[in-house]
Amino acid sequence: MEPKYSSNPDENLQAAEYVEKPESQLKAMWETLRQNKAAVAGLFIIGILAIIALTVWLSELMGKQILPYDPNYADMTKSFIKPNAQHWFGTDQLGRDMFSRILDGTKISLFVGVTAVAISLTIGVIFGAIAGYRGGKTDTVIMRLMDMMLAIPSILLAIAFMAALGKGLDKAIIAIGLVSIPEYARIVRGSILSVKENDYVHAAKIMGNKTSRIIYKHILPNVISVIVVRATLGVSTAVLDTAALGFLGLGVQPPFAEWGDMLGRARGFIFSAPYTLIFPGIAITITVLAFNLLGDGLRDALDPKSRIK
Amino acid sequence: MLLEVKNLTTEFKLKRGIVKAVDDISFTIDKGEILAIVGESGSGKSVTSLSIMGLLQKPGKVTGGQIFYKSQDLSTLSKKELQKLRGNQISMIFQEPMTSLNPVWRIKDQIMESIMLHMKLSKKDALARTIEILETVGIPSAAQRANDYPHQMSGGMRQRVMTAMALACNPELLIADEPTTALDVTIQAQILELLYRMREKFHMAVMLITHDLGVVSEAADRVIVMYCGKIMEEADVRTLFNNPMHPYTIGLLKSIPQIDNDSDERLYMIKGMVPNPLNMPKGCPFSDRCEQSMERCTQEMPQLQDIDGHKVRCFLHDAKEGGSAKQ
Amino acid sequence: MLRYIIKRLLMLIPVLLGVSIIVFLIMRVFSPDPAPIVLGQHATQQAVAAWRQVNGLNDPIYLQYYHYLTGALTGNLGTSYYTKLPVVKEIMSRFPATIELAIVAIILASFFGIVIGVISAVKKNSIFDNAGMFIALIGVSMPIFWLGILLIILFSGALHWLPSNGRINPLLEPAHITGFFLIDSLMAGNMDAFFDALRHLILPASALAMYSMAIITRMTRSSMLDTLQQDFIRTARAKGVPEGKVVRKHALRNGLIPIVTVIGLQLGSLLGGAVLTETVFSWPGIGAYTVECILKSDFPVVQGVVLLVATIYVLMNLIVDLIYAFLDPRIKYSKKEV
Amino acid sequence: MRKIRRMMALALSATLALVSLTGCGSSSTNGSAASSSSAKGSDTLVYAQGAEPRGLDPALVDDGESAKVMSNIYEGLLKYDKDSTKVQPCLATSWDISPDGLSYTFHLRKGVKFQDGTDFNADAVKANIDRQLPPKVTQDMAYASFVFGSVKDVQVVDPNTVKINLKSPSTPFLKNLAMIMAAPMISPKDLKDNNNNVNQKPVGTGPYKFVKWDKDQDIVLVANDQYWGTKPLIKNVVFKFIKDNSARVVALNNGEADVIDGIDATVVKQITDAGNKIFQAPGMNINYMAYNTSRKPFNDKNLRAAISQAINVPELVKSLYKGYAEPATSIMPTFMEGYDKSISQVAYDPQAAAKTLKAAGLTTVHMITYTNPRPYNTATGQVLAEAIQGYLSKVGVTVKIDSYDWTTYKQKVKEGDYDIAFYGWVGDNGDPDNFMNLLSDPDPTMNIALYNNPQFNDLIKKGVATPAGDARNAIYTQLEKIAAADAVWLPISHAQTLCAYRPNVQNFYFHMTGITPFVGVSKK
Repeated sequence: MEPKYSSNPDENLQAAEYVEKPESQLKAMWETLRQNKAAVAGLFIIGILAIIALTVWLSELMGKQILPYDPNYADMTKSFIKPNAQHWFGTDQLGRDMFSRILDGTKISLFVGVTAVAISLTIGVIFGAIAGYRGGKTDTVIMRLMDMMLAIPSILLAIAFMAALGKGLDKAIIAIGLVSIPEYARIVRGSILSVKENDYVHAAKIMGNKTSRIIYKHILPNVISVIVVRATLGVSTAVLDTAALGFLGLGVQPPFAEWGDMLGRARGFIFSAPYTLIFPGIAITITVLAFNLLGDGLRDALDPKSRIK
Repeated sequence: MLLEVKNLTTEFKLKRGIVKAVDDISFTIDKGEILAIVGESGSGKSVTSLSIMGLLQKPGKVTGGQIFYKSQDLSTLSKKELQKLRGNQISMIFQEPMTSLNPVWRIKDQIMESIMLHMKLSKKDALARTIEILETVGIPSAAQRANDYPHQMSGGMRQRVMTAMALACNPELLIADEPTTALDVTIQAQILELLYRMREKFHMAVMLITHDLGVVSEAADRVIVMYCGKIMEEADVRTLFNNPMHPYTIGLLKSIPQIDNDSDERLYMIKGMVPNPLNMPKGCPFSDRCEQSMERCTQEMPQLQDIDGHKVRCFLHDAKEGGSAKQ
Repeated sequence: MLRYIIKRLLMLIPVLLGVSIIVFLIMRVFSPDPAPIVLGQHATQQAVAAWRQVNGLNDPIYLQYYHYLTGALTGNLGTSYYTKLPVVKEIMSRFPATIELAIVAIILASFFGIVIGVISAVKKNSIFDNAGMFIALIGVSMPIFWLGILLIILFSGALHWLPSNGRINPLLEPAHITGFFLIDSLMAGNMDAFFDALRHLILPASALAMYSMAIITRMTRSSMLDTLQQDFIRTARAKGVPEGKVVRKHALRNGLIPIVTVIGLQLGSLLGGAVLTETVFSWPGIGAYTVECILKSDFPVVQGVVLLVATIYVLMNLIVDLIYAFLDPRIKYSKKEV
Repeated sequence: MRKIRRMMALALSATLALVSLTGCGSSSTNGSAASSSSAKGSDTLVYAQGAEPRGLDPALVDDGESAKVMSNIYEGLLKYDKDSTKVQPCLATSWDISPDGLSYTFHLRKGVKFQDGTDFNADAVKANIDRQLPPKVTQDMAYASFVFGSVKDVQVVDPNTVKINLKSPSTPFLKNLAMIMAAPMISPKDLKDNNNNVNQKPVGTGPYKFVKWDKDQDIVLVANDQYWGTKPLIKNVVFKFIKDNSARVVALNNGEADVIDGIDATVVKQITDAGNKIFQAPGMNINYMAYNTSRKPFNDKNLRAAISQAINVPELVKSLYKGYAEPATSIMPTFMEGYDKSISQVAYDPQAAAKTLKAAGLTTVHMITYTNPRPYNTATGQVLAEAIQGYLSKVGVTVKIDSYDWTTYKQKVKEGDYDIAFYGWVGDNGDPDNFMNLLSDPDPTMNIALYNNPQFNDLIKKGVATPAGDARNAIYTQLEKIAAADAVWLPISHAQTLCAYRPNVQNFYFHMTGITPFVGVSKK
């Protein structure tokens, strides 16, 4: 994060603009973001990952096989082939092409990451908005509930959910989505409390606007940038959580290629087939790194004065 | 001569270009003298003081000239030797009393730090000295207040603490950067009064940096007027107030609200704005705001002229032109 | 201050109640039946039914909760279905291992995080800064279990430098006084045991510390950059304070305030991270054990662990807030609302 | 503030110490970690296993991990031969069976003492069996009904003679008495002192005494100086629990463990390259795939056979278990009485399979499986299911797999909503009934094929009551043939037990019933 007072006078000027014109926040963010090389790199990687995921997904929908091999086709005669020209990343225990599986896994990781965040975001924003705007008892009840959830380590909570619900993509999304609700609720509540006292919100109240309208029209646009940053970083957390569940054997149902699940399987073969362990790990790290880069960039762009929570 | 600044140039290297915050300025301060440096914000007066103290932060850098303290070139001193000088012989008061004190240290610890550092006193003696100096700057029940944290004090009190800190080691030169700007008018007067008293008591020189000519008239012996990193005019305080020569100085003087002036005239304002430091006019930096600007002013930089000890940078007073514009 | 602390401690009650209800619901309503696992390969349907009856699993859920609650209030958290040992005993025999690991990890993370963060801030945009920040970024992006396995492959598998699993060579194990082997072995004056325990700690603690270290490094850097721009730092320099002292005594003391919060929060999250680290390194702690118990539907143990962890979480938050007040004289809790 | 500096200096020196520590580790090469090897000379054997025992009370546990430890602490009236499941005298020196097969009289070894100094005698035998008979038996005594279910009562004839009366003749009974579950003799004093649960405080008559158990870490045993038989050669035995397979290998190669078990075929090279040895023992188990015979589509024998036809079992087993499991052609392992070479399953013929399946219009199948490695299937049920998914896709059948953690899996099996499920069985006593009985068990969690064939069930009953011998063996061969003809299961493999040990370990062996007696083992 940047110093409080930048030596560049224009940056200070921009910070001032945020306060005055909330609706131009996203645009201004984008402008600043473009200056940030790391964030652009992150965005670029995410773009590539998204293209891979979409291509794989669409071709699957159309019933075409565009990956070098069918990622889920087990061929026991090809078990554990070392990386070579045909199988760039080698094959796994069941003779499946690791390269194809890792590309295929992009689809799952991004999908779980984004949808899980969407779930926690939606519920968290609603909870946080109600708590922050209504205040009083409602606030207390909601935030206490959030405190309780926070008091249980999220990975344990997710494991318990998965153990109860059983394995599966949908269940993993729900488990990961549920456990990070409190974080969003807290952030949104905090942001709302800080803008609630602003003049234009008061003005809207005096003019008799409905509560929901005030939240939607006046308060949300002001907290949206905070949420965007959090959600971006949230995707990276969700991808890591998915991998952790997969690693513990609680992730998706077979034969889906999920990176954490691949790592979990590879664990028994760290000496005989280390390539089955290296590549999925790299794939996870790169994906998480990309979202972290973008998230950091967004945060800096949003507010040079901001700090890590 | 206590301090001599010779052709000092300080630049800020920014991505979009180089800003000359201080551009080739020279001046001196004598022992026990109060020199006021006046200018609007961005005129380079604070940068001048930071350059003298060696406290410039990146991307700022002294790129030319020399600074002599007691005839010693400060640029030849090592870091350590400079640190010995700072806070000891040359000390400084900053303009933001609210933020210039360390919020998590007790007042006494902040003052004692510099006493113990420079005067090599024991802890006990340092504390005694601290309380003494706090009393000197007019903090009531100093022994108790010394245990306070900055946030427990008012702005005026904090500025007194700042002053006490600066005076703690009996400096010979005190640089006071807008010491009164952030304060109430009544407190302002008290602080200025304090500075004046301290000058008398310890016979130290003061470099008073301010944008407020009112303050100058009350305290200073000599005045330098800066604009866009350049000295525009320099004279003793009486001469400058009675006979300002530069149109900029004249403008500044006109914009002081005068209590005895009961006319209904609106307060004078210099029209226009300080030029963008990255895009300076070719000629006199004040040319685009000057009511008496001439063709030449926009093309050529006037030189600083010394007219019987009254220095001025303006073509209106160019010796070759022979003219001298009177009000 | 005391009133504030008491008030905060009282808050523990609703949190624990809520947490226990959440866990109760997840485990007892949705989780699979533990009986076939407990009773083993030869379990008959009748035996399963009888076992459920004896263990009260056929009661309505609110009654089960009531029984649990009244038991818990008298300090009885029940017995593990699987080992038939009291839950408290099961937890306490593993808990010191996790705490020892977490504390060593947080010390590593804080030390390296703060040092790297401070140097990065002071030498902003230098090669050190860029390298440090890149490592920190990788640190927060790497799955902890993957890092752990890579460490094992390198330091145990290839180099044979360090043990890959366990806490100590069992024959060197010191008498359990505190349960922390580093301390116990020192108290017993057994240096072999001390160094053996230390060698066992290095890899898991490093793996566990990596993420926190990365977070602390980033936080320290930004906090220090912020602080170093403050006016009072300029004041200190103007006083002639040497630069090293300016950084350590003036800037770090102020910059430390947000860092302490982060360290406190990290200590909480380390308990979560311990789940994966312990699994990878066969560390005999509470994390891996809890996962096992969740998967075996050993309800009483899971409930007990979660209560313990939630208590720690609340206490950690309180301690962080108190340290905060200690570090920052501007904060006073006595009048403030919770 | 000076404190901070001091702290930093301290932390820095600690780091340096750490660095020098790793350094000194590196200087002692030869693949052994320096500090640990010094602590265990030839008088200590470290055995690393994959999980922690559940407990050490033979009546209260059911897991193989407990068995290994208990087999060194306890003994029963009888014991198994070193390389078969024939019974030998142990705490009983001889026995008589009444002609009607209903009462067994055991003559006990004299002068044997429990490790707590109390005498082993007929009263102790009665106490141990009585606690597992009604009315004292509790539901969590996992093996009570299996081992002693046929017992009517126990009579003390004299201090060294005990008579056990059965409700009905049971040929497997003698074999049961050699088991490590339920059958071993515990000191009655110990039982009394510990409230009838000696999971944490085992006292038996065996060659090793229990010392301590650090949860999730290890169990330490020490040689029993008062042992009645050949004295053990190694003084201390440490059972270490290392969950991760690879970590166990690292531990062995690093010298942190002398013997490890539960290893995977893929790490064999790793182990032998490091100069360590492999112990390969035949396994008394079966890893199988079962069809749900109670509902469509697999209530049709032909469809079951067609699916079995589509799977190349030998290829699958070779690839998955790398030669450390035997492809199964029968339900019983080949070394058991009742096995006959003539038993065989449907032969691999994907074309025929595809034809049958296409004709029947079978295109999708729902499989459930487990995600954990099991003793009979180290590759996990999930991997096995995925491999079979590959074979079935070649004959035009799409497989939907739902895999669950073991606990949940058991529940799902009970619910019965599947076409195909995976399971396995680890033999308890070496009697053929122990395997074949599964297909007649009324409990759906045992008989996951939900097979119910009256002819089969009658033969099972007959087998139990028939005295050991050729006539009895013929019954089990016939049972195998019925099961194969009906294609109820697809037997996949008999997992071999794969252990590894350091070359200085002598005479180590792993019995097919899953126990590891260390009494004759030594270290050079």
